[in-house]
Amino acid sequence: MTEWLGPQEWAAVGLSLKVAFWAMLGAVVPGVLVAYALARWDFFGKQIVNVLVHLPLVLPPVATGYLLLVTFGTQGLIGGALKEIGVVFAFRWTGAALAAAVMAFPLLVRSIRLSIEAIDPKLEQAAATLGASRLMVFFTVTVPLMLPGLLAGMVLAFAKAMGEFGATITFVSNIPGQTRTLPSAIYAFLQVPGGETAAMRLVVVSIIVAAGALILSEVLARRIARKVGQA
Amino acid sequence: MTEWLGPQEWAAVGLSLKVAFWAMLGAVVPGVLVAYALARWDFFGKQIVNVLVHLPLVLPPVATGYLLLVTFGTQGLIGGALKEIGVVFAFRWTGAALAAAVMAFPLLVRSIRLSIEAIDPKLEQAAATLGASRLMVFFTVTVPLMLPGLLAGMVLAFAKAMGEFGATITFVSNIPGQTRTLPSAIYAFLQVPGGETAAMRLVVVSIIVAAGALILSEVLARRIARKVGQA
Amino acid sequence: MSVEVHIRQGFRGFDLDVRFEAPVGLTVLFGSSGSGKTSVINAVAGLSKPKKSRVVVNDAVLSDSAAGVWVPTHQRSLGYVFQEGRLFPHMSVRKNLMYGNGLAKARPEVASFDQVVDILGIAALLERRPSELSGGEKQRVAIGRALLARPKLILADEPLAALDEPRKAEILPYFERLRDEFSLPILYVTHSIAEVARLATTVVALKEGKVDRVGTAAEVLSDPSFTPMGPRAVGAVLEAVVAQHHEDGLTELSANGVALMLPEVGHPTGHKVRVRVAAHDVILSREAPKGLSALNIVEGKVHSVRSGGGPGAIVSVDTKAGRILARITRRSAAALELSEGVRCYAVMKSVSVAPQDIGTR
Amino acid sequence: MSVEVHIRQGFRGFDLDVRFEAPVGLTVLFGSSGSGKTSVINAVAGLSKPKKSRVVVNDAVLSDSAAGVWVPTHQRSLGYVFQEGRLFPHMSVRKNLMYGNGLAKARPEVASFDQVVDILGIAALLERRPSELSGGEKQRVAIGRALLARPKLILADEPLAALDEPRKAEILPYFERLRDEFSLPILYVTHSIAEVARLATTVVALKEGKVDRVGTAAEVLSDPSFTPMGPRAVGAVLEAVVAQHHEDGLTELSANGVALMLPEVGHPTGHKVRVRVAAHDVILSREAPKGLSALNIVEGKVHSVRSGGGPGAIVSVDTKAGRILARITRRSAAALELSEGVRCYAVMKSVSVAPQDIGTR
Amino acid sequence: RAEQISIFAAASLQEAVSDVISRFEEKSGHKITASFAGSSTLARQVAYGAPADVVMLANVKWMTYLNNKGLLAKENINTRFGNELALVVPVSIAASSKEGVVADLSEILKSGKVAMALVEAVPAGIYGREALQSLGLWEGIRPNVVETDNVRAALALVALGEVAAGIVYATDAEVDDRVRIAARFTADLHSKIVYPTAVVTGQDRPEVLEFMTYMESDAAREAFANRGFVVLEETQ
Ligand SMILES: Nc1ncnc2c1ncn2[C@@H]1O[C@H](COP(=O)(O)OP(=O)(O)OP(=O)(O)O)[C@@H](O)[C@H]1O
Ligand SMILES: Nc1ncnc2c1ncn2[C@@H]1O[C@H](COP(=O)(O)OP(=O)(O)OP(=O)(O)O)[C@@H](O)[C@H]1O
Ligand SMILES: [Mg+2]
Ligand SMILES: [Mg+2]
Repeated sequence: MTEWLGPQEWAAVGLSLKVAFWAMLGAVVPGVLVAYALARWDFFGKQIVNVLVHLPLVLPPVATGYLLLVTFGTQGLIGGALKEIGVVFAFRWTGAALAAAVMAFPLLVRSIRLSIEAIDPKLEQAAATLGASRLMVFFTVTVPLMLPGLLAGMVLAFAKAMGEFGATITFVSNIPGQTRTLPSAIYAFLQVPGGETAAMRLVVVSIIVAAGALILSEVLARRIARKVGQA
Repeated sequence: MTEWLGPQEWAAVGLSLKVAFWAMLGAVVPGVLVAYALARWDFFGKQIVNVLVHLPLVLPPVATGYLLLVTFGTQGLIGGALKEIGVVFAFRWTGAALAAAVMAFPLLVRSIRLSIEAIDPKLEQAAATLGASRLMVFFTVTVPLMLPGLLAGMVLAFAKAMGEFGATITFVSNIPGQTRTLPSAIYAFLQVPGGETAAMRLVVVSIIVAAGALILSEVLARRIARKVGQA
Repeated sequence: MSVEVHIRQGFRGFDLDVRFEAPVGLTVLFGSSGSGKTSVINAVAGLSKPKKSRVVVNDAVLSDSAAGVWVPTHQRSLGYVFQEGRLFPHMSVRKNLMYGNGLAKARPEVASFDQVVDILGIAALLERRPSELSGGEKQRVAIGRALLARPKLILADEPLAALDEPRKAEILPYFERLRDEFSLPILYVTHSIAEVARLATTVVALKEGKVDRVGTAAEVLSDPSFTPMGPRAVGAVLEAVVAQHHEDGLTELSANGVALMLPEVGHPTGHKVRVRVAAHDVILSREAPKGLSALNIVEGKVHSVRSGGGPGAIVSVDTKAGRILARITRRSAAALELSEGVRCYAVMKSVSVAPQDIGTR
Repeated sequence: MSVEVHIRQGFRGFDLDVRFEAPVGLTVLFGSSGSGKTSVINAVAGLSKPKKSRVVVNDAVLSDSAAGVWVPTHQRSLGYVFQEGRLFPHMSVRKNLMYGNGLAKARPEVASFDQVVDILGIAALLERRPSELSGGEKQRVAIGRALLARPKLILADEPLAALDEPRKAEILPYFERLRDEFSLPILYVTHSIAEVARLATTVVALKEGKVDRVGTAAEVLSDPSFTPMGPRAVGAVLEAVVAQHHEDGLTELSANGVALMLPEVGHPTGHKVRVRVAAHDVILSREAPKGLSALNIVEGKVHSVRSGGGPGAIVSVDTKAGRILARITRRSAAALELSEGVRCYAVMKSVSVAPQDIGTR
Repeated sequence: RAEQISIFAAASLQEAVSDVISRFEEKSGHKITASFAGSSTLARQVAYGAPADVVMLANVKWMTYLNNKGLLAKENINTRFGNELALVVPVSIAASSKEGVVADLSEILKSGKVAMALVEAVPAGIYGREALQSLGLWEGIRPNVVETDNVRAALALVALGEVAAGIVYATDAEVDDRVRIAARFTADLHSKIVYPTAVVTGQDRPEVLEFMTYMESDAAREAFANRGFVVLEETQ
């Protein structure tokens, strides 16, 4: 097995896992907040937020990567400011995670939003009559009941982050051990005549990792469903 | 306005709309079926189907495009057979739609599945006691109640189809008027020195189209929510 | 036998093992909260698939686990009024009502749309969504939906629980009609003695998942040792025919020749009716009482005196009209020297025979 | 005044305009299905924000649209038993019960966990999920959850509707205790006359979104012209004290010196109680009846005879124990020549005063 | 008669080929559709039956791949155009070395990251790596190299100032005024950079051959030269 993939490939696998994991995790909190706002509030500019959230889906990844580069690069508007406080995304695995998170964001938000919209507000009302403040209601009723959507969203986000290529390579390029994720490696192999076999090996690795994550998520989903009593 | 974009760009906009529309529409029926099966049935190989559905998300688009080319190309396994009966995807806009549909499929399935899982089976039981067969229950109770997820999934699918690039260009290339969608056009401009402005123009067009689709979907969603009585 | 039910099923910490047969008519499932009533009905509806089950309705085998028979729910021709409404949230009240109706064109109607809307008083609600209804309104729509499904078997799980008395009084006769005119088998869950007395042909009492007792309404209600319904439930059920409608609004019934006066009974002369006389509404007297406002005084002979642990005693008196039960204090029983064989008079106020307690039979 | 409510709100085709004040105690909201009871309670809870509202409970202004006051729901210190349960599906019964309790540590408990579990009989269900409960079990958990939230105001929307009689009889006294011992203001929706008679300090009758009538339970119940509760609801409410517990299980009450015998009443000697005597349970006689099994015979003078459209008449008789209502037939009224000022005897069986109808006051 | 011709060309040739096409269309009256994408993509598509008459790739290996599959009409392969590699730096960085002096390279490269196309997979990256290897600089620079999926992305990194320098085709470098050519790599440092053109087997229709002939014309050469390409004298 160790011989089946070279050390570089193993590094890519590890990096992809790391990037996907943190992308997923990093997107969760803002994802939940945005989804909640979109599902439950009416505010000025709601549609603009909605469009912004979906943008990474609509634009070709290269464009998103380019926009990320312009904003979060060391010379970029936000990137420059962040650099001052020591946060650098450019050409780091953190940047790959950022790119993956941005690309996965619409998927996460949509899933969570769907779940929030499916929650019966009457249950939240019941919690309020029992003395729960808005925040308390959110954490004790809304969040547990939106777990199916959260989980689905996280699975999508993780999968998307595992497969993200265009935005990542444009934003943080392809530095072995740093930003060379599985998709970059696969892409590189596909650029060379006869590289298909090597690429397919990595494709298989991707599939195995994804299958593992998916099965884990299904197990969790079952548990949640049993908890919420629909199973 | 007509001068703002050249005829080639207008063609790309039109093509993208056509491709995204048909990709979305074509994916709906299989999406609903797969989502229903995943949500409600336990069958052998369920996890395999689940992994397959998510595959286009996990793999770099180029790899998906390559796999599509290998299977649905005129020389491909399925493509060859389909060619016999006169259905050709390769290097046609239909192929672009197929690629977009495949790429959007996981998003569609997940959304619909979430909505199906949120439906109280007790309502379906009630319909059965009133004499509705499984199929009838599905169409009169399950489908209307899963509309929020269906709509969300279709929005995601449309958006994704508008933005799909990697798999499309790999599968059906970038033929003006045939398979040159907005993302391909944006990519083409980004390949040309000084093409950023032209690319940005197309990005803006993409955003406008997407915003239109999103706002339309929100209006529909509100109507559905009012119908289902949660609003 | 119109209904035969045998169900064995296990939940976490709860075993259901229920077996009963009931003749044509309305069978009340009775029992305390959590005794398994809804579980039985669900199994009859085919909504749960018990380990073991045999359900036969009017000679049609709906399920028989031994023979491998399992008719799916939608082919059982049901009208199920659920304990919790279960209206379709995405349909208007009208569409909810018509849902089953449209699916069962082949079967005869048991009620027309207009009739149902009228009886249930939901005409003003037809275009609303279920989310815009009050609790009782939802319940009424649920009843209507079940009735309009042209059922061949009605399952009703506390259908009137959320309704006010006048509304109940309007709907109850309708279940009588279903039972009598349409000869529909009905399984009916209720906690209300008035409903049991009025509607039940057979009472199946459940206790912790087992059948505690099966019998006719008269048997079960007149059994002083059967207490799960509370002491107020005990009473005799007399068979009578409508003899005459008096001008002052009273109706004279004849129970085996004994005249009983009741407030207007809405049935024609000659119609057979059941009259429940609650034991706690009967006063006994050794001498023929005079100058009382009570109109119905029947002579009889004490059949038995039973006293429980409390201060009360149930005295059964055999009269020409049938056996009448009286719930009196032990003190009075002693004072009147009531014992087996003693002659006495049973005093029943005409109005104490509540209208709900008059059923057709 | 313990509760002051003024609400004006409009739905599609339904206008709510309700204004009432109620003294310390339990206020029953009464009215037919769809009359606006739940809407009023929701507004009091702050779950709906009416166009116009003023809600004051025990001098605390919960909302006053004129003054721009709006206390959010979670700060109103409520215990709301919803009409439809609304248990948290993702929590065990235990967690459901303790939800509000944990959030309101600062306020005094009105019931301990063990007490509530015991009274409601839900000890065996604590580790279950709501989806594994029967209808009545859900309802009981919902009651427990509200009680454990250490409320300062209880809102209960048909809390006992899904329960069997024995279970109701176990829970009812608990609401009495909340009313009396804890002096908690309670808004209580019910369709049950027994519950009204037993619990209500004040009755607010709603009709199509407006207040139809407000009064004490005694006033409203003893008003023969007030029919929305059905004819069986009419009856007198007598004030009495527990005089003596007899050995044979009877309890002697003294109503202004008149002895009334009842089956065992669970209150100590000297305790003040309310006794409801339903009009249809009273027999009148011109002469002192003898040899009857009925223990309670009270002399009095006819105050009025009212006959409605039907065969019945309500006779009010002023006795030393208070005014007693009797529902008799017009025929009997004529036969006995009952008219204003005539002396007569009211015969009440001891047991006809149902235990549910004895409330503490 | 106006005929349809379909050309699959490497993305980096987009402008030059477009110029040639419009001139050819004007002259011949034929209609040409050109699809631009990465060489690997195009080659694979042709291998799987793409409706291409002419392919122009930026990568000899992929052309060989097609040829080996017998997909090219052998008599119609030619290589007329080439390119040069250049080291570019952001204009914002003050000139520390004169153009054409490669010796100072290491100095520039020390100051930060160097953007290149994928050095194992994409031709520009491969050429660049070869050049650096020839110069003996590769091992030292390797850790600083950031790889992009195509040359244009590498150029963009330089243009935005995200990297200190980039190695790109001279054709790209000359047009973007946010970058400055710091050095040119002489042709002997790497494999020859050429853009082979070929007709797909079976597509050698008269109008296609007419186009191939036009590609040899002065007009075509001029078009390529205008875009900065090297015009080779001999077909190889
Ligand atoms: N899905 C389930 N899982 C576990 N236990 C269950 C489930 N459904 C019902 N039970 C238990 O089975 C018993 C019978 O429930 P059922 O709903 O039949 O009672 P019921 O007689 O209808 O009571 P009620 O009058 O309160 O509605 C109860 O103790 C209940 O807790
Ligand atoms: N969201 C709503 N939209 C429109 N109408 C509503 C809405 N909620 C309630 N109503 C209407 O308002 C009226 C009062 O409803 P409410 O729930 O207060 O009745 P209720 O007295 O509690 O009745 P019940 O005893 O049946 O529960 C009803 O006619 C109902 O249909
Ligand atoms: Mg039940
Ligand atoms: Mg209500």
